[in-house]
Amino acid sequence: MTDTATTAAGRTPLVALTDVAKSYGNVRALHGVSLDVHAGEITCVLGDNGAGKSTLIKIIAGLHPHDAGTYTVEGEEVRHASPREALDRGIATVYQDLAVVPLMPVWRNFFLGSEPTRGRGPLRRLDTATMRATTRDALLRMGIDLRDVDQPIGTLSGGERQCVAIARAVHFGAKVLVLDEPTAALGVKQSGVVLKYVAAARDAGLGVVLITHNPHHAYLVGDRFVLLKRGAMSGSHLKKDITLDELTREMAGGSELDELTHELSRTPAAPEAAAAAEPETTA
Amino acid sequence: MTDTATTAAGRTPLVALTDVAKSYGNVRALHGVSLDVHAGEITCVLGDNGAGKSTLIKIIAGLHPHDAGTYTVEGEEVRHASPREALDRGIATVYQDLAVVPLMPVWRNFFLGSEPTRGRGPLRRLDTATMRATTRDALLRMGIDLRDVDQPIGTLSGGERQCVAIARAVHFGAKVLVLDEPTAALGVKQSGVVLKYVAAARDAGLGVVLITHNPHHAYLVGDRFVLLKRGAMSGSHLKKDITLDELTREMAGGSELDELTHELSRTPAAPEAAAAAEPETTA
Amino acid sequence: SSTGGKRAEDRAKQLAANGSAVNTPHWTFAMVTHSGAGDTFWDIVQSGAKQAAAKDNIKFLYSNSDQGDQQAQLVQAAIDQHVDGLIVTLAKPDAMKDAVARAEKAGIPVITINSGSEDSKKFGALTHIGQDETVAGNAVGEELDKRHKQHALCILHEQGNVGHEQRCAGAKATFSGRMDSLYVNGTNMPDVQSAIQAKLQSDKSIDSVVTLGAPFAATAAKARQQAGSSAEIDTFDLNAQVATELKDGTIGFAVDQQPYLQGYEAIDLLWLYRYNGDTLGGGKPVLTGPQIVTKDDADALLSYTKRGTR
Amino acid sequence: MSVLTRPAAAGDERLAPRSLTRRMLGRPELGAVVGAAAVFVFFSVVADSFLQASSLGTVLYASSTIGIMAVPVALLMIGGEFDLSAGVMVTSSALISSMFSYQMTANTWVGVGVSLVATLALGAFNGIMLVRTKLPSFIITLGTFLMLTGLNLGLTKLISGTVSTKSIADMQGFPAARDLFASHWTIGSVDLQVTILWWIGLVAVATWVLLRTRAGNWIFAAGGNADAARAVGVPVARTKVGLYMAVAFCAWISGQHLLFSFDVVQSGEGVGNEFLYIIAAVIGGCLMTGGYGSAIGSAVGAFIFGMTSKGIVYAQWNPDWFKFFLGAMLLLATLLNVWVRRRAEASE
Amino acid sequence: MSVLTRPAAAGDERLAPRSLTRRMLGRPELGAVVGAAAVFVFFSVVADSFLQASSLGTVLYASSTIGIMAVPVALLMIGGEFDLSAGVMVTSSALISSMFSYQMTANTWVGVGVSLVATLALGAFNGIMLVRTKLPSFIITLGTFLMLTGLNLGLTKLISGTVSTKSIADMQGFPAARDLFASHWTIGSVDLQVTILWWIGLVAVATWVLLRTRAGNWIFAAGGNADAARAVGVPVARTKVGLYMAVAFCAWISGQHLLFSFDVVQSGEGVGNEFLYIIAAVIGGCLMTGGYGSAIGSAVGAFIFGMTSKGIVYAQWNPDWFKFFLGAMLLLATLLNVWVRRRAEASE
Ligand SMILES: Nc1ncnc2c1ncn2[C@@H]1O[C@H](COP(=O)(O)OP(=O)(O)OP(=O)(O)O)[C@@H](O)[C@H]1O
Ligand SMILES: Nc1ncnc2c1ncn2[C@@H]1O[C@H](COP(=O)(O)OP(=O)(O)OP(=O)(O)O)[C@@H](O)[C@H]1O
Ligand SMILES: [Mg+2]
Ligand SMILES: [Mg+2]
Repeated sequence: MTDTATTAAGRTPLVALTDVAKSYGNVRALHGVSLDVHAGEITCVLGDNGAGKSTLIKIIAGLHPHDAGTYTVEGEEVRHASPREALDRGIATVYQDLAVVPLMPVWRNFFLGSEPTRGRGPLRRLDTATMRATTRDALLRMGIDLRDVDQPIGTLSGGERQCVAIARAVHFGAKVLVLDEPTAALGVKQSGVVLKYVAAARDAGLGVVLITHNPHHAYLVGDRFVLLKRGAMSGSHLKKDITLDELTREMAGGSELDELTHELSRTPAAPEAAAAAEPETTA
Repeated sequence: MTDTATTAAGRTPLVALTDVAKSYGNVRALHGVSLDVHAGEITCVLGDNGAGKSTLIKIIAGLHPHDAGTYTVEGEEVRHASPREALDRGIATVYQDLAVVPLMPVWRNFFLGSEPTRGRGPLRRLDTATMRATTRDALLRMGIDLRDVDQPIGTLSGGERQCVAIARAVHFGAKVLVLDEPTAALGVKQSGVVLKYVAAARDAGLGVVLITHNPHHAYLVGDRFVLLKRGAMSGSHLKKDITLDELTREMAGGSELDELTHELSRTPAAPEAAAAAEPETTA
Repeated sequence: SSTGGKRAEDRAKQLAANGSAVNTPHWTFAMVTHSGAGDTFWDIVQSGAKQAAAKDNIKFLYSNSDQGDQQAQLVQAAIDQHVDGLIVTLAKPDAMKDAVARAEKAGIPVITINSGSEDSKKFGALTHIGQDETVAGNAVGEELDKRHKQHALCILHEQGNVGHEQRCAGAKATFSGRMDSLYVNGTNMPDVQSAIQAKLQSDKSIDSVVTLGAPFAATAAKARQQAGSSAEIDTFDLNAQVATELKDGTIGFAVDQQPYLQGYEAIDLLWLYRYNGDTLGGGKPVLTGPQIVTKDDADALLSYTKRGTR
Repeated sequence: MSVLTRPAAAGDERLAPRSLTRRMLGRPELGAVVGAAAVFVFFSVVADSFLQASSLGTVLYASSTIGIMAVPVALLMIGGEFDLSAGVMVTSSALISSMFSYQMTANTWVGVGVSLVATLALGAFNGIMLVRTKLPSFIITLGTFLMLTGLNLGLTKLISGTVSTKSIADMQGFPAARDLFASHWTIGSVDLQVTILWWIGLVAVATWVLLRTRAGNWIFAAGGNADAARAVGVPVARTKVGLYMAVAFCAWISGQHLLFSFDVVQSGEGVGNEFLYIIAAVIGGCLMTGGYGSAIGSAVGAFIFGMTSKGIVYAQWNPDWFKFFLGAMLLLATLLNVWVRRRAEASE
Repeated sequence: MSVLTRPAAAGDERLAPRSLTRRMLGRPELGAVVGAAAVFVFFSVVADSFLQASSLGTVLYASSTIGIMAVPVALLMIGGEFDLSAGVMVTSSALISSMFSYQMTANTWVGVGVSLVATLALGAFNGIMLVRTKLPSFIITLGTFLMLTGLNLGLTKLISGTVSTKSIADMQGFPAARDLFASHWTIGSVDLQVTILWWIGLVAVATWVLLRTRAGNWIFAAGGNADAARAVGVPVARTKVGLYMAVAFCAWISGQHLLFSFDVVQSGEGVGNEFLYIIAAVIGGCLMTGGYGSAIGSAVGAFIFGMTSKGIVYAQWNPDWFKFFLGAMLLLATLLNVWVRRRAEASE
């Protein structure tokens, strides 16, 4: 189960978690989870709902401290007291619940916590022109043509908000990019763009952690796959060791899936779906 | 564009929107949109991020009034002043932002607004035992095995919360079930279950409105497809008139997609994805 | 200040430490008033009481609340502590009726001070020491007449305070000119100033301003200057600032009811009652005022006010 | 938030076992109860007369007069709103009752009834203004607070000529009404006021409503996430109006107690008491932001406040420092409460 | 929330055109400005003496004494917190300054400096307690409020022997300090207090900080969604401590004004003023729940409050009804503000 360290043994991983555990009060959300993130590689974390993926992300991002195990960044053991520290180490995160401030304009949200300034001393001020322009451009590149970057982010559609969060992380991610279900709320086009970004980040030498429920997405870009089940690791594979079908089956919990597919394909009103059901249902 | 009424002309649709428009302040979110929902049919609303899908849902659910056009339920023109009225007409909705009260226990959220009671007069009280049991069972059927239905819903994972919202709508939906991106946060197994539910609801004679970004999901269960683009209708098709590939292409905005696929398939680290890229990227 | 309040207090404490002037038991007397927190007037009452307590070998307890029901609860708390004597104010007589009756039932002698001279006897108190607010008000009205004032303004720094209403009403009753009221927010000096200023600006015929507490007289003087009015400032009660301004002529007159005396005498009379069964006043209230003080008295008063006993 | 904490599904490996004591300590009220116990023990030690039976009666009475109002104020805060007019509304209610009976020479019960209707109307006004204008409740009830303060004084002076009402002690129905609202009886050597019964009754009813009725569910939802509640069909507006009327109802009870226990009402009173009610609710664990809290918590909060403010008197500390001690004790009690809860949560 | 409202991308068909006036009316402060204008016009009509130049000076002075504190209080509310100790802290600051100078027979400037340090420490105490204990700010600052009230009285009596300080008017440095904090000068026939300058200066600085600096961004974020802000690296705790220290700083300014303008400080003052500051901020459009508001809004709010409370005096209405009129006017002004804004938004 903990065979993650076998590859690329010579390099120190950018981020390495070993036997990490985390409880919320008396709820054990995570235990005995290990994970390596290497530069220029995409590590996919896969698992059922409630498996503990977001919890893992939050530990990496410095939002929650881990209860047990070790967390090293470039070989050095750390214990982030706040997300600020993780950011300063070059780890940028897209959270599943997005972490935006609804009443603030889009451009202020984009740069929140890392605002660029102009001038010196008491005249040091936000570089609002750059901030607005950068925000607009970053979103446009993702296929989101905002009417007005001054509108409160709370008035954006779910997918638009998701894109802002992703664009922000991509913009500030220096060494490690952590993405929690980035494509969940996105349209076909935007999903494509995000995957392209992820690939580009990898090519630029960043380490990427990607969480997704879509095995197609995961298999397309991932280099290694960590599977979580009910808070524990249930598998860790390199891309070369597994096929898309096997991955899909593992994500869906094995034999249970067959039964379900079977059931759904019998529904009378969608006869033409029967043949296609196996891969598509799970897409 | 407004050729929706051509099929099943004899029956009055359960819900029919004609030339509906909606603005938020000076933002025109929706204009000239028409849509029919028939009993025993699934109507899919598809479109880019920010196209106005959720706005359409909110009008149907009675959360926002429409600014122009007509909205009829079983032939009778309505103007819902509150979601309560829509619920009373048998229209149950899953909102994209889920509409849960974070600090309340799961079971109270499940029944919020439609609590079952026992006893009479001053002794009339919540039937808490039934409420807890029903909640647990409904979630178990979706593959979510909650530790404790008494935990605040805010402590559930994103997907678990999504499942509560869906289970709730399915439980209370009497005539029309409206689902805004129900599978977005869900795992492979749970997505399958939800699609099964949607199909079951249709088979039971309900009208279903399903919003999704996943053309596979849409094509698998949908009977008619309404495409939105930047607040306006850009197409309306019956299943028999369109193939999965055409649908995918329309959702992604036509020619732009080809370019993108091309680009992504060139990324060096994912050579084996090149062939598979076309459908999967967009899945 | 050669006769500073601190030194006087120290002397009093020393006296107490040395064994007091008397050798009666170490009785506990409690005083419960309707004062708000940090009121100058009641501070002087306390000083007087403490001085007498030190002399008479008394343990003195003080508590206060400006809400009637709260004050009643405080009296009850004093009864619970089995004090040997009780001093209460009857600004809100009806609220205090039951509480005073319970004290009597518990065998605790009660003396009323300051307000409530009409009810004191009825409630079964030994005696009443102080000055009726209405009587004090009457004195102000008469003095204003004497000074040929036509149009006076009464500044109430606490809305709904019974004592304040009685002072103004009393003045209005004997004053032959016109008298207006003005409510100000007593815990906000700038507001007091600007409100008086506004009133003086809006009605130029006002020729005298009567404040109900000493600290507000100086502020009224400031407001008068800002508003360019020539109205005379008069006040109830004394403090060092008022004494100085009386001397300067900034303030016309002040009505003193000798709060020090009210506190001192109340303790002393309770002691006398416990020690010797003595009472004072022969069933009538013992009046401590009103005394009109003007520029002529200012010099003598200055040193007393500075040490906080007048 | 619920009375029955069902044991978790047996044997789920994702749940660490937790002892009953720990589970109890995790409940919000019990945290506050620890604070209350600490304050009690503290004053029992430092103040000789605190432990007497008669002192207990005094402390309970002081707590009950705050507690009666703290119950609906806590409910309102759970529902996500404030009521700054709660303090003066008590006085208004007493004034209406007294002046109506006196001026009409009517049976006091008529005055009491008229006062009930009028006070409920005031509550409804607050609620309806709130849901109609969608202004923050702070502004709306501040407006009502100021207007009622002015009306109390202005109308009383207009009608009675002075700032307090005339005595109605000799009017028909007075003794019976006094029995209901302001009687007291002696058990052993403890003198107990009837307000304590009202208080206990209100806490019980409010707890039942909160945890066992649909309305209770709606209150939590309206405060926890009003948009979501509305989206799933909760009548949020009606719930809020109802809550304001509950505050008005309790203001009526308190007002009648004021009237029948002192017979005469001062028109300027009640100002500032609204904060005591809010303080009691917050000490008892209500969130300022709504959606969380309990009626029992508000009672514990009122009791802590009552014990502290009277305990300082029993301890015979320097009255100049009264407020200082009060503030320090309240802060310490709340800190203790939080500390206990954290410890209970941290150790799985 | 931003000064420059960029024109929307030209020709986006999803945007209805909107005239400049409408866009202006949509801004929160301008809504309040309409309310202020209405109040102004109203009193100009009903009160003869309201329009005099000298009256303007009085109204501005009254507004400025509230406004100086309303600025940091508004910032704090945008940052999602309350400060109930703001009112008494002003008095504390004045007392410290006065008593230090007097007791040490030091130059008044030394007292002023000591007071600054001590007051900032009080603010830091509030902030640090808040972020450390994670208790609601209502409880923490209520504790500080009560403790300061007690300390003000207790210490003043201990040191001065009475409930007010001794005069320091004859001490070194007094005239210069008075010039800075409490001078006034005459332009035409209007007598203007220096507090008005302080007020304008503070509003300008606060507006700059809110809209043009990183700290401003953090304040909005800390109040709008503290968890999200923390997640993206905003130092939420430091921001909040800073805000409490800003309140303390302005309390120091107000306190020095109090001292140098009245020379003697009453230890019981300031109680209740914290609500005036909150009222001004809320009338000016700050959300009670945080994340939204402006410094200019707080100034307009203070001005509305100042105009109303003084306007009623100028209008010579029956003083018994003062509070009633005050409440009604404030409610009407706020309603007008909301109505105007809704109209502006509704018509695309
Ligand atoms: N603050 C919390 N308090 C208590 N339990 C929590 C808390 N946060 C998460 N949990 C529990 O921990 C488990 C793991 O949650 P997590 O959010 O990590 O799941 P996930 O794998 O991200 O699921 P999803 O795919 O649905 O997002 C869930 O069962 C959830 O109920
Ligand atoms: N309350 C609001 N105020 C102003 N604009 C809004 C508001 N709600 C939505 N909009 C705008 O209306 C447009 C349509 O939003 P909607 O949420 O309907 O999109 P959607 O199709 O559901 O997108 P997604 O797939 O991303 O969820 C968006 O561009 C959004 O910015
Ligand atoms: Mg998750
Ligand atoms: Mg949407």
